[in-house]
Amino acid sequence: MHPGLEWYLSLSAVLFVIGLIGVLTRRNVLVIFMCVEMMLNAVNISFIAFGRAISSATGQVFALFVITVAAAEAAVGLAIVIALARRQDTVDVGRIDTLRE
Amino acid sequence: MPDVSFPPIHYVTVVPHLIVTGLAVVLLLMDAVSRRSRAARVGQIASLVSVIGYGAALVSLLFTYDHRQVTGGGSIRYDYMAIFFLIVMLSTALLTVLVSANFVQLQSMSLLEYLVILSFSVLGMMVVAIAGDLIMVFIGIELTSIAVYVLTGFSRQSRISHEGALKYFLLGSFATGILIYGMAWTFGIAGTINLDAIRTAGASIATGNPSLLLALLLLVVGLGFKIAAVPFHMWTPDAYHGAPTPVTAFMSVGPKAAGFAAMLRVLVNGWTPAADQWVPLVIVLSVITMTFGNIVAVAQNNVKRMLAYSSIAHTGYMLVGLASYQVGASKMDFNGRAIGALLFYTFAYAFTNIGAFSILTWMQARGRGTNIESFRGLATTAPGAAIAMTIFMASLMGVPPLLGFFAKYYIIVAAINANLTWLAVIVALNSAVSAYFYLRVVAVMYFREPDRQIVPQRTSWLGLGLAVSSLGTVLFGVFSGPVFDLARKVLL
Amino acid sequence: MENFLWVIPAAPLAAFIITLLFGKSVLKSQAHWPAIIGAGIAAVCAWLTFFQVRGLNAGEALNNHLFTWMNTGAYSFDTQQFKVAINLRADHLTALMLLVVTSVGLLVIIYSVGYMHGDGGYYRFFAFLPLFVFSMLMLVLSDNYLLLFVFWEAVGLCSYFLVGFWFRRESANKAALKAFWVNRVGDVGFGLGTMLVWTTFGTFTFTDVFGQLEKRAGIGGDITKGTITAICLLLFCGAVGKSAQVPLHVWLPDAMEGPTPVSALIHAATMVTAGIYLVARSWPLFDLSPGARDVVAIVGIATAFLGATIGLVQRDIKRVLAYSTVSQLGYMCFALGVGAYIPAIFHLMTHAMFKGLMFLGSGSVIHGMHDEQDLFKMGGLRKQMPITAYTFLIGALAISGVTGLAGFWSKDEIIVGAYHAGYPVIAILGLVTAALTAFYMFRLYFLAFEGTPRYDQEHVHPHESPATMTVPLVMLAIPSIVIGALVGIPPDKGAIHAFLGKAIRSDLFESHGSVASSTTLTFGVLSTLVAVGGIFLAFAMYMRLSPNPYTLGDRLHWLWTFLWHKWYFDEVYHVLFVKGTLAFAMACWAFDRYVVDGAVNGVATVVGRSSGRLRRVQTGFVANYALAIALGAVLIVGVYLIARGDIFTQLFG
Amino acid sequence: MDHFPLLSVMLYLPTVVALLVLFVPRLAPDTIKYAALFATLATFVLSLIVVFSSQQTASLRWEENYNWLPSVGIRYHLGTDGLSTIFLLLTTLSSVIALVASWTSIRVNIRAYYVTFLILETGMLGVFMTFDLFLFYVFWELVLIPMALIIGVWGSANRVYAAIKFFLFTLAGSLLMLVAIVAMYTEYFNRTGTRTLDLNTLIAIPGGWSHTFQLWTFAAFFISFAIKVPMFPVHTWLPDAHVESPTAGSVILAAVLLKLGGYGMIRFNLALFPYASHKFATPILILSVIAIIYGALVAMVQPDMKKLVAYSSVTHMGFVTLGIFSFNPQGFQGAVITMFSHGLVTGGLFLCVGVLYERAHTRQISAFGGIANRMPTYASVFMVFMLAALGLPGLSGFVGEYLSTLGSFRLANKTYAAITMFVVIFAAVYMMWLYKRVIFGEPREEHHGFADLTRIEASTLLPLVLGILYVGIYPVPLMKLLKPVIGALLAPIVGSGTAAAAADAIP
Repeated sequence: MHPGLEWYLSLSAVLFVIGLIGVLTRRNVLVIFMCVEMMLNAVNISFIAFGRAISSATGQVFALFVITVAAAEAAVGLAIVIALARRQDTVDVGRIDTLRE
Repeated sequence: MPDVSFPPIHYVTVVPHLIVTGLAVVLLLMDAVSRRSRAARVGQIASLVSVIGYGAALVSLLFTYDHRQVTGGGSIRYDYMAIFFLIVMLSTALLTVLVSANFVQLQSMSLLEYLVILSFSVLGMMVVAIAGDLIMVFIGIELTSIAVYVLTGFSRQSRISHEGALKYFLLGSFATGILIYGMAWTFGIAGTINLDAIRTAGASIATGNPSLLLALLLLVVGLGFKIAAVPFHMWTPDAYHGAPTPVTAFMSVGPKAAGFAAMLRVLVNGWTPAADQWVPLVIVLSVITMTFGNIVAVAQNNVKRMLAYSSIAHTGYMLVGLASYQVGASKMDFNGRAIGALLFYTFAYAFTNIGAFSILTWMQARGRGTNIESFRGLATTAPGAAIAMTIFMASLMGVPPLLGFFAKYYIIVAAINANLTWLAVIVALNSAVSAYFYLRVVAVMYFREPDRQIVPQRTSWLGLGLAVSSLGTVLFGVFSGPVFDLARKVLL
Repeated sequence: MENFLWVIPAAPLAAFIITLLFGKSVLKSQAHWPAIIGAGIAAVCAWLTFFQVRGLNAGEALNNHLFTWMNTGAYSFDTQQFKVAINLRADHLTALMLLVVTSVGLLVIIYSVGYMHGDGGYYRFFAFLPLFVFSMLMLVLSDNYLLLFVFWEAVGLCSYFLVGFWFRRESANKAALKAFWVNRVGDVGFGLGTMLVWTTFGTFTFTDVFGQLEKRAGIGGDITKGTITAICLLLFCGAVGKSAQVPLHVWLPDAMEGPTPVSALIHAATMVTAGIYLVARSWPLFDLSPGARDVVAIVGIATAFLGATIGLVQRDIKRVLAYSTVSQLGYMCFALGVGAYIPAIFHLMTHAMFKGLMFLGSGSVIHGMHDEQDLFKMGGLRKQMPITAYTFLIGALAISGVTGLAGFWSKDEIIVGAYHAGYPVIAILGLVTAALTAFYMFRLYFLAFEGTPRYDQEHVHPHESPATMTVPLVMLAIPSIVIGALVGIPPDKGAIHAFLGKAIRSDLFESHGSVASSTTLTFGVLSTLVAVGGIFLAFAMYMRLSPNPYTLGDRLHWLWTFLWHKWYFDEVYHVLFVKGTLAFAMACWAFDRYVVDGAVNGVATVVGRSSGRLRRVQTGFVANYALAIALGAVLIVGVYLIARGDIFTQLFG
Repeated sequence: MDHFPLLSVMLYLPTVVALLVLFVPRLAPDTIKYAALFATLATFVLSLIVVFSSQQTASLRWEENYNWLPSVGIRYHLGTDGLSTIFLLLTTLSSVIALVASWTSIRVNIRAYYVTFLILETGMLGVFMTFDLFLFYVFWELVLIPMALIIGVWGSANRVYAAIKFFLFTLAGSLLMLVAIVAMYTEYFNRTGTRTLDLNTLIAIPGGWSHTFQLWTFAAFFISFAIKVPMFPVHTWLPDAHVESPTAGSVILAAVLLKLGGYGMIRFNLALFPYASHKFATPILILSVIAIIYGALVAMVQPDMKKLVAYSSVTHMGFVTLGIFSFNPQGFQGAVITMFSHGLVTGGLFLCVGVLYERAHTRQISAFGGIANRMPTYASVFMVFMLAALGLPGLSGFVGEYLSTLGSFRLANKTYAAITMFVVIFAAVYMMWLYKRVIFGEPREEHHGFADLTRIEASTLLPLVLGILYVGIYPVPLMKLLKPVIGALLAPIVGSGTAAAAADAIP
């Protein structure tokens, strides 16, 4: 028996929420970033599932774009993290709070 | 591979994009061939090239104006909305180059690199402007955002610059996740990512479909982040504050315009049939956004940060234009005027806000901070700058006949047209509150004695930028008719 | 012959302007000439007018239209057009008033040349005097209520200027303010009265107003008695203020702070009688309102009595005269109240003569005594200043109502009139007051001019005043003797009745039938008796000291204190109105600062505070920001669903 | 001749001179002053042309009517009728006087001052000559910033607070007005399919504005105007603004800015919303009467001369609203003449206070006394203003106040007029008491060196004195100017259309 669309979507949603909760609760910049990646990939699952359900390649194409963009983001993001870590010697977002109010 | 065929593209519709792409390539090449020792000189040339490039792209609009069409298999929508947004974005780019050129070099940053990244960001924005499907929207938004993350952290010496960049980046990618989740659901519900097709498919979807609501919510949240709507605005003050001031000028206008472009594309062009569902969301957003922005701005002592909150407030005003969208075929003219008011607002905001930030840049170039106290007695020490700042503040306040006033005026017209008089009153009350903190800057400039002299500094690019933006604020205000006429065709 | 009425007021006005512009720089010590010439021209013209008017029939008058002052225009939707012209009108009543004003005015101006000699504000004085004469002339020449009101205020202003003439003196300033302010209390009523006149009749003009009465105020007319009474009472409010009637009489005695010629002219002879003039002028209205007239009569007799009682104990020579003026004005007032309009005007005229005379006489005394005003520091002055003394004596006899002199005839007519019109109590009180008048007047006379000197004879050397001062005294003494007999015989039918009867045709008084000559005779004898009695008592007390006034004062200490404090009017007013108003004003100001402005600043504070709170939302922690996004999304959906009202069907349906 | 754009010339002349002054480098202070004087004088002369060419009809003179923003139906529409003419004259006259009053008293930032001043004049003139609601709003707001600057830059100690308060107060009101303007624009479009903000077109909307609509828009307009007037209880910006403002600023503020409110009420509230005018008349009348009495009482106990005069403005302007909302020719004429007179009188009073301030550097009443001994001419001039302020007949104040009160007296409810009348006492008390304390009394040692009026001071005061006398003695020309306006304006209010509502207001 093939799992139905609901299963994929549910999986995607669960992953998405896990990622989301991770973003909300983790303090390590890198972990947060990983969680964001997880959310993106959860979305990819949805895309592909939807695409397959309606027999369209668009979902897969979109997923490819998302992966590409995520890679670009990762490159830039890590550069920023490194630059900051060099100056501040921390990757704990709880200590990056000079800018506030 | 039988059915793979590339849909034809009418390249005339992407001439501006090609020009800007060309500009990016030229700048990259310059970076590759130029020597580090002559960086300053090269930077100046690169600025000139950028100005010419963006200028050329703007001028090219004149020639492509009549070739409005949907092309590229529906991926490209070259319509009035596109044209108007392109005008706003390219003007923003132009002004940003003018504002940045001196400052970036004074802060010993690489101007050339800066301009390259800027051109990518502009290109991203331009892609959103002509987006005909969700992929284009997504690509454009991301291209813009990623470039702006870099620009935000561009100041290598500044810790807050990095901090701002990090926060922006983390939250930005978080929001991206939400946005594309919304796009995924849109795709799932409508079975397509093409905006026109979504509109067609959407007509047959029952209102109150929970998945639809979810999709709309995710889209609104994701895009709300990009335009800095409360409560998705939290990155804004920190990122704006942390970024180098010219970058703040740019990002308070450019990506915001791109965000609105995306929002209009997705909601107005795409989810038209679901307007009765997303309009209430937008109304709620607009009210809390403007109110929150204005109230918090009152307590800010740093002008840069104050402008960040003010920028949030202005997002709220702009959202009123979208909130005034009315369901029904007979409302096309009204809707055109409502969305046109939003467009006009982005135009007005581009000139005024970049102007205001360029004053901050001007001050920083002269060794002053952005704290309100730095403005003490500016009217005495630098009357020209004070007058310009007064114009910008007055425009933001909404004093006629300046650009900002007309922007607010059209917004109010739209709201009242849509029977949202109470919303118009809230706009008015918010304007009154906002007058306080804008006025405070003016008051400090004029009413306080100066504490020290200005360090003299040659900043001719910046001077030109100031002149253009202040003149634009006045003249486009008094003669706002043609601009608005173009804007209100947005739905045609 | 209509076009020279304007000359009468114009001459003193020109004098005012000339003196104002050139008095200080050019004229200097000759600054009195424009005033004398101006008043002289006015006097001559007034006489000419008088003779002209005498030839007119009843109800006719001289008219002189100058220009339209106000005109709010005629409209299709509004039938009542507001139009006020500067119109001069001289009928018999006005003509008589013109004579009084110009003649006393001229004499006082001449007198002032001597009196004010060497004063620092010499030119100022001779600028304001003709200004007053001008205003007063305009007041009596006005042909409508609004114009009358205008000059009513103008004479009040002149009074303010002249009472406060010595502006360095605190007391003078206070008196000037008090005079003006108290008058303004009356003007509230007068002002409203003019409005009611206009809204009722659509015009301010006397003849138009009175002309409408017959048709509209009679039976079946659209104007109710209540309206007429309201108009009368409102107008009378003004009269109460200007003519110093109870309860607004308090300003007049204080106004004696002004130079004495001012007291003579403004506060005895002319301005204070404007109220009497106003009521007499409005006789057709008052005729229709017995209720209003009763009020007038009661106020009048109360004033007459009160003024006289206070006059009994005053030490200041001018204050005695001032309270006497109050009292005499009360006579005129109750005369009006009982309907005896003509006797009231008659008394106005004779009073102008003898009271002007006495004030000028007192000025002469003060002048001769080097600014001493205390009666108990005088005595025996008749030897040093005989002309002053004898003329003063004439004045005192006249006011006391000794048979044959001016005051006798006019006062007698009033009392008889009151009795005859059915107010016996008022008539009797009038007689009592007459006795008091005779007493305090001769108390004054004896204390000042007879007996032994009580002043410091080493340093004070009283002397007779110069001719510019004594001549006016003589000039006023003559009419004080003869004018009553000249125009007042026979009582109720004398020349003055014939003359004024053409302007005031009140048949109210006459309607009771011709006064029996026996009544007239009885009251004539009675008033002579009380006058002689009063004089004799004064003689006994202050010349013979039996009964001794000082021990008497001690024995009746409570009464003396009560009178000395002028029935405590000032004290009560001070607490009630001055302090009350100030306290209320302070309260208002506090309200303004703390409540009204406080609310404004409060809003600002609230915004500022909430801004301070809300900004802390921006914690600086990325996780919080992301949480805000997530919660925000939930919140918005929640608000949205609640707003749609179908949250449950949306989620679970 | 009629096609000559007189009004535009008049309107922009000050601004053009201001721009010249601003951009021509190295101007001597005297050159700047004379240039500004030239601009104001020329404007004054032009306004005289307007006055003398005025006609006795309700139609507009010197009309200029062009498309400005055609797609939204906004027009550049200038014109004058009798009402405008009066206020234009007042504005130009006050500007000349205020400018001369600044001649020696403004010593810092001279260039900026005169530029600001001239722009302010343009704004004020604009308000009085536009007949397009949008354009009106533009000028209305244009007045704000220069005035706030004049208070805030050249004012005294607590000037910033006062300037910001002034600005925010006025802005808050006017934004509501903007919403109302837009609402009318939309409503008119929905009803007729035409986009316009032309006043006369809006007035003539077929069928009239609906009643509910009128109530809301009336309120929005009214609040804005009431703040400017200022009416109780939104008056508290006024004392602060006056006290902190330089003399010339106070003069302009009193003479012209307060009039903007009264003018607006007549021009817009009355003309556009006859029904709502009736509905709101009673509360407005009550507030007017409160303002009249309350202002006078508060003025009575002020220790600061300027504050006293400021509160007296509240009183006087109360007569304006009282007269306007009595809806009869008398009240209307009274309101406008009161405004005109108040401009002259209160302007003069502020100048008088300024004269003393220049010499003593204080405005505390208690610091003065016996000034008449040192400055007799000043004392007499001050006397004229004082008397006019307390409403003495023969001077300008009386005409307006009497007519206003008479107007309210014609209402069925006579209480308004009866209470109002009591102000004649209070006005006499606060003005004369002030005068007595400052001018009368023994000469004081510390005022020994006080010179009498200088030539400049005299030249500012004399025209005002003459104006006060003229209006007091011969107000007929003003009344004639107003007559056609009244005819056009009040007829619909009194007329049958609102007969039902009128029944309880007009006897």
